[in-house]
Amino acid sequence: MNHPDAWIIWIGAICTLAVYSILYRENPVFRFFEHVYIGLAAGYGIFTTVTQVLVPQWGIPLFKEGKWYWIFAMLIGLMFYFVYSKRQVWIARWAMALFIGTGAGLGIVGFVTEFVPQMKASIKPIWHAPWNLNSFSFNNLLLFFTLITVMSYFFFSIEHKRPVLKGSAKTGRWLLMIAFGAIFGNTVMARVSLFIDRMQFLLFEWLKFHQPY
Amino acid sequence: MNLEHANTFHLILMIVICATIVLTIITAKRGRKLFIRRIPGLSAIDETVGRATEMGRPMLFSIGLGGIDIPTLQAMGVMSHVAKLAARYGNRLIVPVADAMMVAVCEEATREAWLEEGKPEAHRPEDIRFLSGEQFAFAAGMMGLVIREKVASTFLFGYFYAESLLLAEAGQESGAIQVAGTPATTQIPFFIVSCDYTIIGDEYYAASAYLTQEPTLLGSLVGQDISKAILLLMIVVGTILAFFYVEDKNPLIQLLTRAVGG
Amino acid sequence: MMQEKRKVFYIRRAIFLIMAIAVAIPLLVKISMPIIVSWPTRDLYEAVESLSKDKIVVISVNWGAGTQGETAPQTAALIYHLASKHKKFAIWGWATPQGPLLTQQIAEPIAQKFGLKYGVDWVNWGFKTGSDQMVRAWAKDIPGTMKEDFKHTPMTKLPFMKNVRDHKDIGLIVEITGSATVGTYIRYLYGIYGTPIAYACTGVMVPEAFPYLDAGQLVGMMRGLVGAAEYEELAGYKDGKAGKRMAAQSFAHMLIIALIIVGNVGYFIARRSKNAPAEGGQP
Amino acid sequence: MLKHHWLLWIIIFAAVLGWALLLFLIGKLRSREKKLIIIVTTFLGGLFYVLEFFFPGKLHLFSWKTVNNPFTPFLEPLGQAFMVIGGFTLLLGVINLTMVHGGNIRKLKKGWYNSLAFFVAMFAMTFFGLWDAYGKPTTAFGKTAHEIYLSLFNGALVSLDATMFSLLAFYMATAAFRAFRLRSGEATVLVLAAFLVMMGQVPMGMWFTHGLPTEGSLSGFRTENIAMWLLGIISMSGLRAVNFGVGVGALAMSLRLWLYLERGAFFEQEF
Repeated sequence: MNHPDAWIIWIGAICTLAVYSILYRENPVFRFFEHVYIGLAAGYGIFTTVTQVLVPQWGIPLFKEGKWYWIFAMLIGLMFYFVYSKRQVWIARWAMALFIGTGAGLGIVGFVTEFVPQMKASIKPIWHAPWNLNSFSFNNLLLFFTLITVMSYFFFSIEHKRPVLKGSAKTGRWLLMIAFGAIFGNTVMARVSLFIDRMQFLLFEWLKFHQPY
Repeated sequence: MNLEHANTFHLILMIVICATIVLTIITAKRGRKLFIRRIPGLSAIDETVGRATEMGRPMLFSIGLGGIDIPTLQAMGVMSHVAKLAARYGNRLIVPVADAMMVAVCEEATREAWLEEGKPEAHRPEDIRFLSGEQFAFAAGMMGLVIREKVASTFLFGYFYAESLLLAEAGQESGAIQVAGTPATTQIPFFIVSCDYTIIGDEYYAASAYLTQEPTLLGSLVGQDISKAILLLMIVVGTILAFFYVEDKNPLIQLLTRAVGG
Repeated sequence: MMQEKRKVFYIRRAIFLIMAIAVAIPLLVKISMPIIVSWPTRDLYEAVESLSKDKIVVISVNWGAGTQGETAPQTAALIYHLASKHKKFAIWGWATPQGPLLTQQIAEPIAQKFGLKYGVDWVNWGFKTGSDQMVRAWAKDIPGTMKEDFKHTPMTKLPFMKNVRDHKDIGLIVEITGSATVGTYIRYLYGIYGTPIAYACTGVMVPEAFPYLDAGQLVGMMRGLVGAAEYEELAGYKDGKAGKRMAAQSFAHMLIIALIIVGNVGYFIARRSKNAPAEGGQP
Repeated sequence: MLKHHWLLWIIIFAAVLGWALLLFLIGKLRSREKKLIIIVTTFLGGLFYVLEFFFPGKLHLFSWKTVNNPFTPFLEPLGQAFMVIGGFTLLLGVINLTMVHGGNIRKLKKGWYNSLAFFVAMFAMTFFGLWDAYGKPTTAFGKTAHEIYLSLFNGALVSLDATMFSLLAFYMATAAFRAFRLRSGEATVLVLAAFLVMMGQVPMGMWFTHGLPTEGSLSGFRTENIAMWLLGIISMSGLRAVNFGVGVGALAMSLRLWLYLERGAFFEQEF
């Protein structure tokens, strides 16, 4: 949007202010725009589903290319609607079962594809040849130590009373809290950036203040 | 690394882990007593339901933004536990949903919960509320819902993205007691700062075992512990080997990364 | 109890208001703020400065519209520096189709400003599909793998490519990205040929990148928006987008830090006076 | 494949009828048998992905024959099929929304005009979006439709999205004020880490330690270096450790679902 039309800016500004009004409290204006928002999002959902999924991926193969078996995709999809029937609800369950099964299969596969690279990345040299001060990596030692202690906190079937495990789990929890604090601090900039964006829109595009920079 | 297919080592690793979990499930089913330590956040769930009942205000259970996948189905498991409690105590449970397919699943799950408690007529299907599939439209809708319905307790389970803090702060605003848990690890700090109880990491996947005390699930939890120990051991062995082998020459790394036929 | 609730209500609104003011003021009034350049950004700058004339810089733009808030200013700052020093550079990407196109829009005006000629002083190879295998092949034979630029001009027609054959002609690769792609360059370029790799990533990716930096596998790094602002400062890029936002960012960060301090002072005073139980969440 | 339109329609019609008959026949089965069908479907659904992944990409059978993975070619069509099936469930959400908001309007509940606004917005977005995509753009109405679609999308939806997202900046400030109290040891390290990282993020924070040398051991105390170190070492490694647990948990859950070992109201239900 380089030179958007005036009314688009006005619509944008009104929407922006309406959403910010919730910062004071829940109010009729916010409520109205919340409903408009959900309506627009629902409409956009229908629009994208039709234009990006149903027509190009289903309608064209079925009707244009004559791949008749695509009709079954629709039939399976419609099975979900039997959830509203008390007696024939098993039909919906059957369709769900297919999705739950594939979800489970992908979950099993996903474990390898996601965590094998992670395991590989966790294996770091702490100290290696030629065994002097320069080849010792304190940071890698700390990486290893954090990993072990945090993992030890998440053992559920052993009471955390044995001295070694107790100490390790407690250290792990502390390190975990440091990790979470750091993540929080690191996210502030990204979120503030979004607000600066909105502020620049309101100040310079809508109210047309002079830009000092 | 492009992992399109598993290599032999991955296959062996998976068989070992899966066999461990299945075996512990079988031993648990045969009646072996298993110990699970206390998990504070999960113990708080029943208490949170109790508070909403005392106050006579509804509860809200969000299952996150996911469709039919593993994290969302786990959230669903916890949801049916809470739904049963709600049915038992005659409370309302509002479930905002972000995925059309999950509307059907949640509908089914809550109906089943009310049926099991012997009160099928008290089930309110209109409390399954599809809000939006768009991330922030969903957040706006849920914020409005939490504040307008004056919910006494909110449960935030499932996969959340940046909207996590918006949802949790809406609960803060309405004074609800909040319990949250998510496998999206980077969102946990935001739940910690704005929820009363936060379930961290794989406590999330321990939830249904802990709440139901079902032998099958408890067995699986013990199997998960053993599997984690195996992974931990591999990392320890790999790190020891790394004292003597340069990065890609490390035998364990080679086992992990060698592609099939290549 | 009611009193307490009212107080919380007003404090909350006051914080919202102060936050809005803290961001608005530095946008409306020019506040110059010394930019302190962190070492990873300085290392990247110096790596570019010390490049020899006969080598090119490859700008790998694996970013899209989703992360352009941070990655576009990074790309602009880097291109400005390269163009102002008349270093030869090539643009390409293999993870996000939009990357090279969006970068073209950034590069054209800057190149024009310094009188650089497309195809001679700089080139955009465009988006090439493929991943690890393609990058490995690319390292051994650049014109053969690229074949044509983003406007479908064959490599042989570009004067830029006369002395560009393989990894030996690359002085530096800068990977600008919002996704996990830098590993490919580290493994196949740095790992095999020792080609210097630099990195510019979004703020949330900094944790993943630090071990590489620490191990010396990256020669330098721009970390998110602040990295872009630092680079703009070093390169003397006055029209950069990141630097203008740093005053507002600084104010917002300092406000949150101040709030934490004020909150704790209040907490300790209250605790000392009546040993009151704490309100609010767990840790 | 099928060029004759009437033949295609006959096949489609037959398929629909056949499917309805199949459902009718299965409906006659006893509930235990239905359950068995559901268990088998779940298992087969998962089996495909497991086999596809664990079967090597190329299998060298002896030295003279190479077998390509027989499942891989189906991966993409299946993914497409699941997307289409998901597309057809779209109306479940719309029906739910229509029931709630339609009820509000019919009973003239408090705030019924909001529900009306919902319907207007939904229909406008759907109608003008689809018109813009499939209607004639050259006509006067086509041009207007395009303009309306653009203002709904760029003016309203994009602004609403961006503004909702930016609310986070405010909530992070109040959350930090409310929750970052040095109540316990754990809370203290959490707050300290957040504090140090924020200091190392912005010029104003880095300014506090800019007097320290950039090289040598003291340089580690510059705020930007502390921030990077905290993020790169403790955070990264801590989160990775958590993720291993989460991964194993998800794997166990997948396994239980796949083998029908999952327990709980929804998963054990009778029909």
